Amino acid sequence: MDKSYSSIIEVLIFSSDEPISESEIIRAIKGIDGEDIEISSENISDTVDLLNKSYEDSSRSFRIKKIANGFVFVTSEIFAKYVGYLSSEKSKRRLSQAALETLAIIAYKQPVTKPELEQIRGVNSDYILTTLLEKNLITITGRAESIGRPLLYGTTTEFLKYFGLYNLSYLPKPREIEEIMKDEDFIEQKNKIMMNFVEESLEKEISEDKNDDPAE
Amino acid sequence: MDKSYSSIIEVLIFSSDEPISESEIIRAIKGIDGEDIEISSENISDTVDLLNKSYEDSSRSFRIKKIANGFVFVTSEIFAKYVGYLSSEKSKRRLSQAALETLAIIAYKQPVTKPELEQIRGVNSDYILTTLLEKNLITITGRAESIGRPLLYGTTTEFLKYFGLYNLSYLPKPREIEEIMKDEDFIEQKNKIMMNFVEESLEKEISEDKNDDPAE
Amino acid sequence: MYKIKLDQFEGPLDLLLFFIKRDELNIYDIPISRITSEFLEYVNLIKLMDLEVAGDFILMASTLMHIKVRMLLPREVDEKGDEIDPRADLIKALLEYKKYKEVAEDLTFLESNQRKLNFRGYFSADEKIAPPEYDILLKNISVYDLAKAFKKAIDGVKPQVVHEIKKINISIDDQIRYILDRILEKGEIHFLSLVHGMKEKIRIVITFIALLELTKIEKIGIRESPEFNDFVIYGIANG
Repeated sequence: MDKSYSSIIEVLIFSSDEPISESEIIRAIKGIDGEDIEISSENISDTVDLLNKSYEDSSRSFRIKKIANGFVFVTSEIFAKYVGYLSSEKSKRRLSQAALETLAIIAYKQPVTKPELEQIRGVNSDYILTTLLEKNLITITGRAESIGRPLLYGTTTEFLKYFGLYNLSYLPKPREIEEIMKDEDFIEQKNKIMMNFVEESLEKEISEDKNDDPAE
Repeated sequence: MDKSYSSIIEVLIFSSDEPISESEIIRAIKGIDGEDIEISSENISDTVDLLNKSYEDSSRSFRIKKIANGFVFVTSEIFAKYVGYLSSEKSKRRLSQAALETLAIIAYKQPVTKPELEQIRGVNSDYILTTLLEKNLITITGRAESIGRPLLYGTTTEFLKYFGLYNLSYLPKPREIEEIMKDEDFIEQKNKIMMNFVEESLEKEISEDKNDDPAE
Repeated sequence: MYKIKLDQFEGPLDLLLFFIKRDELNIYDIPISRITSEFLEYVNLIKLMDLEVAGDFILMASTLMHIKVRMLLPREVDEKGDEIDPRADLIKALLEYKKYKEVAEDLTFLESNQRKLNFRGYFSADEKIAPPEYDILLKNISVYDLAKAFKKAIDGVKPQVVHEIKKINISIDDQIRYILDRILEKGEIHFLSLVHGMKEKIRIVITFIALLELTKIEKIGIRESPEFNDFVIYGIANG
């Protein structure tokens, strides 16, 4: 691969408003410079590594990350509060516990029907499914062959993006049931929940500060 | 001004979804780090100059530019054709909202005539019908018995393949969708779901193409 | 009885898991009669509060009572002759649910981390040369697209809760000048960014009329934008 393609790979990732895959990058380069250009997926991931190295060396505040089946520029997390201060987009609400549970089940069991889902959760899930569909985190993927041929649900690319996953195989693995039983993780879980509360209220404080600000 | 604010200024310009002014940058920094931080508009434009210098030295493919209402990142114009390729690829990849709507009406009401279709959509649909015919997603299935014997349109096997449907009865029924949606946004939501179908099946197609053709 | 908030439970399984954890019960040997009576107390509260989830809790209550009765009867045996624990299905359901509840916790972490990362925000200023042969589908913007973009702008205006009557000083001529100024400044502009920040519908309406006026006298042109529901306005040199 010609060395000058480093800048082109950088520009393609930089100008794409969605994560861009290796094959899309290759297609764009060949589309412009001709099919005979020799460039492989490996070339691209190597180039991305070099670019990230160079950003690090010159203390850039962003890196190229692998998210949702492609490459995308993201800012370093240490600056999150500054961005959050200005953008109302970022103060949008987190997903509810019910939504996360439902997503966890759909993500692992997909494609999954509403009855299967409700059986695991033990509660009616109409409202949650509507919310998740609206947020574009899940979609209808087809129909089951079972009686009544219920609709099947699965996760979307937006789901991967929302959780920063490269693909579904990067999902956290559920523990085996025996493992769950051995481990007394109750306190740990409570701590986790508390952590989120703290973060949540900090975020709220920031956004309230912002609204109070008479200069705005 | 503390040198570390360089990264913060870079991050704010990078992630702002509008051109961002000096005063907004100052507001975010003071909002987070305190009103007594000394930072002036001049500091910010100097920092931007230094950042641009650093991008130039490390042959980055982007620069920060000041346009009417503030600072934005732009890609260098020498890469304009690559950036343009990407955005046209994207519009090519997406069936327009109108085409989708037309396709949905034909799918659900088939066989349907152009006058019937246009009555529902409220607009002339010649162009979209031609495009859909070209893409082999719809076909002419016959002639209606009504006055003028207008042509009848229906979906094709290609359409089923495109949406990953076994047969037409696998389409979500409007009643089912309505049940899920249960609100007035039903139509919009339906479009969104259809969009996902299109995008996902296209992606699938692309990745299948890739698998079929080892040469690519 | 501990004071617990009812709405903190996602459902009957979640409430049962809470009891099991709190009282350090062995999930494989749940004291059905004790847990049933405690569960019933909560169900009564839920019924009082008329929560939507009451039905799911009542269903679980009846399952628990059914198990309780079967515990008193001689055990049924399976085809291999082993005794069937009447609690087996419940235990399976609890473990299955717990498994996904844990994954949900992990997802919360991923969510938190991802929220700290920001993507690039503004792409419109990027220099683009689009190969013309690729614009097949949306070559010309139709009146329909125009109207849709218009509707989107109108719908985007948030309804004001407080109704203040105020006179808005605005005319078509003002907006014509405004549009021409903006185009002079930027060369071309997206419709949505043209009306961005306009708080009153009437202002958007008048801007839109001004736009039509300018199109008619060919001072400006309009072409499609890569975003749906938007379009690009550009100046015409000799207009």
